[in-house]
Amino acid sequence: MHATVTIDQELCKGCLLCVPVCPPRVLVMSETVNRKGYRYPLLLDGCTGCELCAKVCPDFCFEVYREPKPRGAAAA
Amino acid sequence: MEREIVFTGIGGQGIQLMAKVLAQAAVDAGRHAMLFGLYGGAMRGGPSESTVVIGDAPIEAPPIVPACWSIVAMHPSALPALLAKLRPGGLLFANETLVDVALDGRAVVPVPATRLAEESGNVMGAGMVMLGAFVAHTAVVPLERVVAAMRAALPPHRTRMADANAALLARGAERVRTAQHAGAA
Amino acid sequence: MSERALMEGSAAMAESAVRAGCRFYAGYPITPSTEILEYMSVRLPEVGGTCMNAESEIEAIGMVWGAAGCGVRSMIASTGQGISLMQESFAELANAQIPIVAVNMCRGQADYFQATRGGGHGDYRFIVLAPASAQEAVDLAQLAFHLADEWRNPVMIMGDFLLSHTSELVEFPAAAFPEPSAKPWAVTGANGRRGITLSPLGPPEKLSTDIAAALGAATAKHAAIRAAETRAETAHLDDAELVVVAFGFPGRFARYAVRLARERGLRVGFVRPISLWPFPRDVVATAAQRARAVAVFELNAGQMIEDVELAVRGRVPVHAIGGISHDHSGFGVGPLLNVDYILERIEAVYAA
Amino acid sequence: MSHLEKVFETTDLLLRTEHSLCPGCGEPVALRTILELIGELGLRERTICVAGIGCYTAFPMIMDVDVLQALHGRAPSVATGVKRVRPDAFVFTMQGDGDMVSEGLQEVLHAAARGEKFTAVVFNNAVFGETGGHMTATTVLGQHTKTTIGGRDRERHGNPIRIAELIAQLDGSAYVARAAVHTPSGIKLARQYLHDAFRTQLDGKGFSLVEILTMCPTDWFVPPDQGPAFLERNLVPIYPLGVIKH
Repeated sequence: MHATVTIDQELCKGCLLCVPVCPPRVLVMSETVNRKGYRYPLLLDGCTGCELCAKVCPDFCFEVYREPKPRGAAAA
Repeated sequence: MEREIVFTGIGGQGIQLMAKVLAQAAVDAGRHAMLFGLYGGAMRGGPSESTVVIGDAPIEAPPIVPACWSIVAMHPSALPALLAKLRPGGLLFANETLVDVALDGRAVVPVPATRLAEESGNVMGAGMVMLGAFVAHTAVVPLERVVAAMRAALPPHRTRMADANAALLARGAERVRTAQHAGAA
Repeated sequence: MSERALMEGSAAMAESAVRAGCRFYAGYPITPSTEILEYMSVRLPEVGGTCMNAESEIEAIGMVWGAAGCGVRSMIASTGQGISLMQESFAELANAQIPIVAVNMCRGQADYFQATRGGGHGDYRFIVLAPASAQEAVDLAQLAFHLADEWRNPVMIMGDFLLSHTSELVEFPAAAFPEPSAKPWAVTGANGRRGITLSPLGPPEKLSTDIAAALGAATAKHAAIRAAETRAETAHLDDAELVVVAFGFPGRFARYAVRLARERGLRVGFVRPISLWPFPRDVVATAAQRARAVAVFELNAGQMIEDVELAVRGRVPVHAIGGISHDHSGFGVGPLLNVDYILERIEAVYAA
Repeated sequence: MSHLEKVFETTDLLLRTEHSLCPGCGEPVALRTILELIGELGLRERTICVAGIGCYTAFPMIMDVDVLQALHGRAPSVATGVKRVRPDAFVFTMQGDGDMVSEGLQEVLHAAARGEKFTAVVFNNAVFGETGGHMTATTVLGQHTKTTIGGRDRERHGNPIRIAELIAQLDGSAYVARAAVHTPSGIKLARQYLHDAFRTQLDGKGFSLVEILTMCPTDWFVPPDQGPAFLERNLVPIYPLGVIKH
């Protein structure tokens, strides 16, 4: 796994803005609802850590994690 | 004791400046003074009135006085209504060039202010002649305080008038002294 | 500038404000408050302050709000019409507990209700001070900034055309009040602390939404202000059968008339509320207790008389001896500004 | 994920991530972008935000910067007072289209004409969101609101105002741009424009304004996920994106 996101499901209001902007299409909406009554995104395998879901999310649900670049690689 | 002086005339005669100079001179002489001018929107030709109250303590009188110690009339237009305010024994200073001084039963100090100003080649300076006469007659403030206050009161675009105004103030004062001397003789 | 000068009331008040530490002024020209704007436009830059010739009264009070919210002593002036436009901001400044000094150079005295009740929304109050001379304008300007900061509440100075335009000898006291204390409530940038919100809508602490507590804090002080900040001038009350009540510069006409009445042997006393809010209810009540009647001279259709009646509580009759008084200019210098007229009315009420 | 490092989290200038704005609203994204920039530019300690009245009035209590809460429409005059007495402060206003363009149009025009050195930010969703969906001065022709049922009509309701273009033609404005937060690339541009506007203020060049088109699916009467498309289809043609003056 090279990247992932965490999703605060309880902050989500189910607006769905994150789903279509995800390039690898690894966000799908849940069948169940959170305590506010909204469906929320679930992460499938294949996240690239592109951050687009986090950028468009109005409810600040996402944190994004990526593998650090190997030492020295940045200079290339 | 408070001395109330009401200046009356028409816009352009220098009514507001006369009153302002007198009030400032009184303050410069260490006394208390109050000054309130009333004039219409028209800068020249409309009625113009200003009240000065001079005293030795903070002034009690309101700026629209019920009675006054003296009236300085540069023009007759607003004078009749004002005369009722003049206390018995009060002094009316009349610009006799324009104001009919045949006012029965009142002490009138006639000053041909407009004529004297004209003779000095400065018809706009009648107010200064009258003010010089007023302070010389009443001694309510020293003339030199009035001259100094006049110089300080002129707006920048009029400062070149200061010396001429000083001469007019002296002319008015001189006129009174001469008249008093003649009267005493 | 010397400490003693012949000045118009408006200029004297403005100079006093600058000496009280006022460093921001915004205004919109309107007679008879314009002289304050003119004075400040010259004077404030000399002391490193700012004067804004705003594009409307509403913008002017917004600018003052911003400067005062930063903790800078700030002032605004207008006349009743312009003050009307500021009422929404006035209410919220009081609710947000932002101290400002607002001057109403009123046309006549018809803005008593506007000043003491306010035309804005909510439970707010302004402390209202009414000077009767240029010197008192100087003194009350100092007091106004002091009270505004002490109570974190706007203070209004209510003058009129006569106060604005009458020149009198004034003396500027050296440091009338101690330096204002620190203003931790002001917005300064969140340097070394968490951010704050200075708002009429809620408390300053982030994450808190207790609106009731915030509005409660802004109004809980009203009782203490009533107790501490009531001011009045009185004269001849010891044996007064008739008490004349009048305020502001027109009160000076009434005071003069009372003096003439005394000279004629009439037992007439005088009360001049200096603080219109809080109204000197106890002073009026005590004076009325020993009198046969109370007469109220004010240049409006009858406004302060309601406060007088509240103080007197029906114990003696309260008569209106003033009224609407305007000449063609509409600036409030009308036929009732006449000591003889007031004296006649006093004598008529006295004889009744 | 112990070998992974966190590359994106919500800025710590947001004291709480939970808020009460509607699903799919564009304003929180615009706010986060502003706060991220303030953090990155090291401006937090000298920032004074002047907030207007609208849905975004929920933000001041969760923003860890000093905020002066102004009346509806009046933020530009209040910010003028702030900036004039605290010229070293970083001052920005936060208003909606109803606040700035309807109620307070005079205020922003004069502040811009005077060249007041603060940054005005307007969230334009072409509707009064907080009151429940009523026409503002920027509601576009044909747009349905609760006071323009059947669509805004030129004859009956007048024409929308392009505030950014109005401000740009005033001599006192130094930087004016319009962005939108309905797409990732739009958000990126919004961030760039805000950055340039902030720099304009910091360099003392004059008044700067960034208009940010934001989604209001609730009062556009569309599902939240249709907000971006509605914005692109209805607002962008009337309010073209880009730098208008710099």
